[in-house]
Amino acid sequence: MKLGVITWPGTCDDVDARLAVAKVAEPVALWHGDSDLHGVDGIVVPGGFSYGDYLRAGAIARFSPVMESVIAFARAGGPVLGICNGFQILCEAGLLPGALLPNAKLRFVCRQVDLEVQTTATPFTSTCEVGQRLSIPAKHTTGCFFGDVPSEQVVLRYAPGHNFNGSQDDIAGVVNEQGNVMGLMPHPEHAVDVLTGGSADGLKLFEGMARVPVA
Amino acid sequence: MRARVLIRPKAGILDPQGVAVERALPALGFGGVANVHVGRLVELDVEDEGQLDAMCRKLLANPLIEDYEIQTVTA
Amino acid sequence: MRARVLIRPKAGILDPQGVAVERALPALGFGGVANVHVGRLVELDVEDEGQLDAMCRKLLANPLIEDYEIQTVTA
Amino acid sequence: MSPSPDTTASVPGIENAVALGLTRGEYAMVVQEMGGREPNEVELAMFSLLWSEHCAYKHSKKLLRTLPTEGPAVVMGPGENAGAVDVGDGWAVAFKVESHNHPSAVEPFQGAATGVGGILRDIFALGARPIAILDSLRFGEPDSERSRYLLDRAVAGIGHYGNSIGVPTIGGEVVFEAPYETNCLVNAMAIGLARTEDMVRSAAAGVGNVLVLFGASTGRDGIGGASVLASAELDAEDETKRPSVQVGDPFEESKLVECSLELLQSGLLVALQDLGAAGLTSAASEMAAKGEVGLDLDVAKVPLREADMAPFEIMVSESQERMLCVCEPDKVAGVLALCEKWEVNGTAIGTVTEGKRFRILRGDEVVGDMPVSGLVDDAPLYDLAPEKPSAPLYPAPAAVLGFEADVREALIALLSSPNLASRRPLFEQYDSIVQSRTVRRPEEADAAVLYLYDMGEGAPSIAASIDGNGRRVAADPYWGTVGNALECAANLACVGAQPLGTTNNLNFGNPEKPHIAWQLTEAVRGLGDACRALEAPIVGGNVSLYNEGADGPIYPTPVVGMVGLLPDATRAGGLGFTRDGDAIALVGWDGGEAGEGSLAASELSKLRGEALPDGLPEIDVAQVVGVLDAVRAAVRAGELSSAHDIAEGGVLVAVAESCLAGGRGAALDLGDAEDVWTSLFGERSGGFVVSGPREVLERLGTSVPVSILGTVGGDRLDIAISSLSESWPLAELQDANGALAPLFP
Ligand SMILES: Nc1ncnc2c1ncn2[C@@H]1O[C@H](COP(=O)(O)OP(=O)(O)O)[C@@H](O)[C@H]1O
Ligand SMILES: [Mg+2]
Repeated sequence: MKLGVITWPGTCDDVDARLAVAKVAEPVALWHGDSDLHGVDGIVVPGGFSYGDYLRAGAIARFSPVMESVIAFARAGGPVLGICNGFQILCEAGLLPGALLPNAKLRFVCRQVDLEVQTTATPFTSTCEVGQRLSIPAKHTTGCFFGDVPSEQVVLRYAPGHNFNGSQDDIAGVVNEQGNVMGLMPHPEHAVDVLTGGSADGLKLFEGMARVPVA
Repeated sequence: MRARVLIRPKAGILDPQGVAVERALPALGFGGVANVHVGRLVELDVEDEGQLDAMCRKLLANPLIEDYEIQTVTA
Repeated sequence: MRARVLIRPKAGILDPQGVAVERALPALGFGGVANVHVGRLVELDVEDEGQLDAMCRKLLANPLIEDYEIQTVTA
Repeated sequence: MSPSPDTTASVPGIENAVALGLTRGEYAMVVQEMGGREPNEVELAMFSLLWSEHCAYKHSKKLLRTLPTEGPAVVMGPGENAGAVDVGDGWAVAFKVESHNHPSAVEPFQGAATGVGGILRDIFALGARPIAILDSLRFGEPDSERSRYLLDRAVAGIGHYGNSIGVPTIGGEVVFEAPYETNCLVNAMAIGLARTEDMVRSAAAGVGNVLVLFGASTGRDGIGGASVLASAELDAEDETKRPSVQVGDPFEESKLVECSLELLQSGLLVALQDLGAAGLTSAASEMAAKGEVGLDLDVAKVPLREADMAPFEIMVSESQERMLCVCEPDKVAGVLALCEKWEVNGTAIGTVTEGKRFRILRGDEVVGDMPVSGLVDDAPLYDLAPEKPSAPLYPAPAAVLGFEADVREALIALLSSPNLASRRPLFEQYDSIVQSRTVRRPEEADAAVLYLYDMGEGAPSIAASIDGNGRRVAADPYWGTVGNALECAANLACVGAQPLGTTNNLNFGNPEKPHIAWQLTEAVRGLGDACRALEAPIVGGNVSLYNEGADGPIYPTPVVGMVGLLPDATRAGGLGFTRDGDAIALVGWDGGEAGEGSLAASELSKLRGEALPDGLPEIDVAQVVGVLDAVRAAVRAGELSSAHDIAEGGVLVAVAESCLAGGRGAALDLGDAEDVWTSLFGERSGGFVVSGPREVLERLGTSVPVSILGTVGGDRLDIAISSLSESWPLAELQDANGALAPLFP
């Protein structure tokens, strides 16, 4: 099982994502300028500040050569996980519904938050239980989710009191209609090891992703 | 040709920046202010004016959450 | 009265957003673009037009690095 | 090509030199360096910058030479872009603190952001990957609108740069005192990790080798002092040509980091240097001086943001996010190709020459020609004329707590005071976890802890802390500075780390004034003595002088940063109580020979509006070092449930902080006290509040002073002392401690 992690100029949680992936699969570094996906079985679009978040978070990155391949891969049913800036990029690319707006208080916030699993009918959450709480850090300035999403496509919500960014209906993570593309603002790759993550709950999403049969 | 693109949050979309400015102004002694919205301004020289709309739709604005208005600026 | 404030990076000040957009556009097939600058747009209803300049200096713009231009918009 | 600058062209002359900050005597020395010829505009601009206090350390170099800089762990000492210490297995950790005080006072967001950008460049210029940032901030009291604005924007700027570039900000400090009202301090420390063999120095070498400038283009940013020349040239209306505020671009810098590290890993470079203060002037001449070579640099090749820049402007521009490297001629293509990969502009702008002259060219024309050694090594060094002031330099702080207040009110007042309230609303604006090394985040422990997984199986961790209580240094520059260094080492001991090295930033007023000279001299003496005793040599640092506002000098503020090693991250200590029923002990103080806290220059005395005392109690440094050793050993052995050093606010505040961090109450019986206030709120180095099994604490007592104070548990803090008993619900303490939240709405 090979999972690719894309790097753009300004991406910074790519190393973390590869470390997390390495716990469940073979990580493969993908480069924004290279449309070859190198035979990966799944793709992580990591967090950070691709192109400095200039203009609009994710707006410039979504046009890079690798994204055409990612879009084709996703349309063919391959699993794609967008984290934070990766979520923003997937929204900009039209692979996920909605958009991310500035946090209600306009400040960057780095905080461990509790998420509640809404559905286990996605590969990513197949290792969880409905209602289960995951403790995962979130860190962003532009994470207020806005969009029309059927409730079946809402995968994660902030637990009561944890929605610091003002997201609509406490939405923290969504999937596309087919359920193979997921985006979330919190950082599961920063919660794969109790030593540095404060919890290992985020690992569940990567385990779920790695278990997907190759499309 | 110099062009100017005004990009603003779509009506009904949360505009926390606008809200923050609207709150801050009275505190600084500026009364009688309402309906504040904060958006983005992009100014550029273009050879082909006809491309501007496509640029906006593709890159400069996100049509889901933003409206845009193109102005040409006479130098 | 509806007013519009255009806020842009002062001439000579680094404008990293403008640079990023200028680089991105040709890659999307939009050639012939130059001198791109990205700034902010504030629109608001004011009762006292005379206060706008002070608002800009005090809150809306950072005069050390930004220039502003006030326009009044006829509804 | 004309062999030398046109000597018939008009020279700016001595009055311009004075306006640029040189003394008349220094100007005469410059003329001598120039072989009797008066410097032209380019040369004068370059000399005046390189001979400035900032670049030449004219008033501090002699003092700095007294500091201990050697030790078994030192890989690079002062003089390089940053210091570096060995962490084992062929790996080194580089670190340095630097100030950006004046730019932050002008434009706090960009000033603080570019301060972070600048110190990060120092780290990766060595070939080390930046892995952490700490910040040390000083503002006036937050009841001043200006201070709140500076705080808000400086924090936002630090977060903007650090977060965007993907380097975690893992710790720091912020202190509010009236003497910083008109002169805030923004110091930033960065830490990097490298394989020792991959590290690179900045000495240019190899005649014929090529100088490549890469990164952002050059504009009129921060031309600063040299603007005197600019305004002489420009008509007054020409606003656009005025020097401007430096704007940081963390995106550009994130590309620079990757590009620089890949250039080094590919073996393409001979030397690498960042551009900081004085831009190309300083970067290039230092590379030349260290390599004992000359340089030809063509300003016409420098990519400009504004086309019409004069050669001197190009040479002194402080545009951010630029690096300079030297490579062999046949490697230039490879260097430029890597630049392209990272979407960074790279341009060959010069060559290494034989003659030890620094020549500035514009195309074929020579526009400047100076001896390298004259520029870099020959700036005059001045002796200080220290004199202890006979009257207090600083007014007493405004009283906010009456002497009639009782212990209950005093603890609440302290926990909610700006200097002790929780920094959470501030540090939550920083990404403290990116790069996946952070084992102890802010407020989890006294020092931040980073696990160096890069080093493979069994990798060690490092801990870092930055401390600089200025009020205590104002009361006693020697013992106050000793206290700062000891506090830093104590913070490391609490997580189980042993200091490897020290960095420092000396923030002081005008050293030409005898009493400031005295503060500086005493502080440096204290820093040296403390670091010798701690075996924590000073591997780098920075000096920021002339920090004075209309109402006088800042508190003398030597900010001390330390990095230490701990073998096992899983045993890193924490400051919160973790287990009900654990015993709580005071370690290190015994009220007798080992001393105890004192209210002199304490937080309590500040709240009470007391004037600073003239001097602080002496510290038995060797005894404190022994206590640190014992605490560190106990933490490393995994015997303690928590460890927290006693700092501002004394024992009771330390216990309250351990309660809040662990979400557990405590019941203390402190027995009979000679003076209740001193026992509860006195401050002094070398005291700790620890918790753990009673037997463990008693065993610790066989080597260092230990007194059992009470037990962990419940949801209240209860104390009995002398005839007094008090009780606070944790929720009340928590509320009080949250007092900074309104500063960040
Ligand atoms: N300016 C700051 N930036 C980042 N972290 C900070 C800052 N100020 C304080 N912190 C963090 O908040 C916690 C408490 O700070 P402080 O009370 O100053 O600690 P100490 O008393 O041990 O020096 C520490 O973890 C510290 O690193
Ligand atoms: Mg401490």
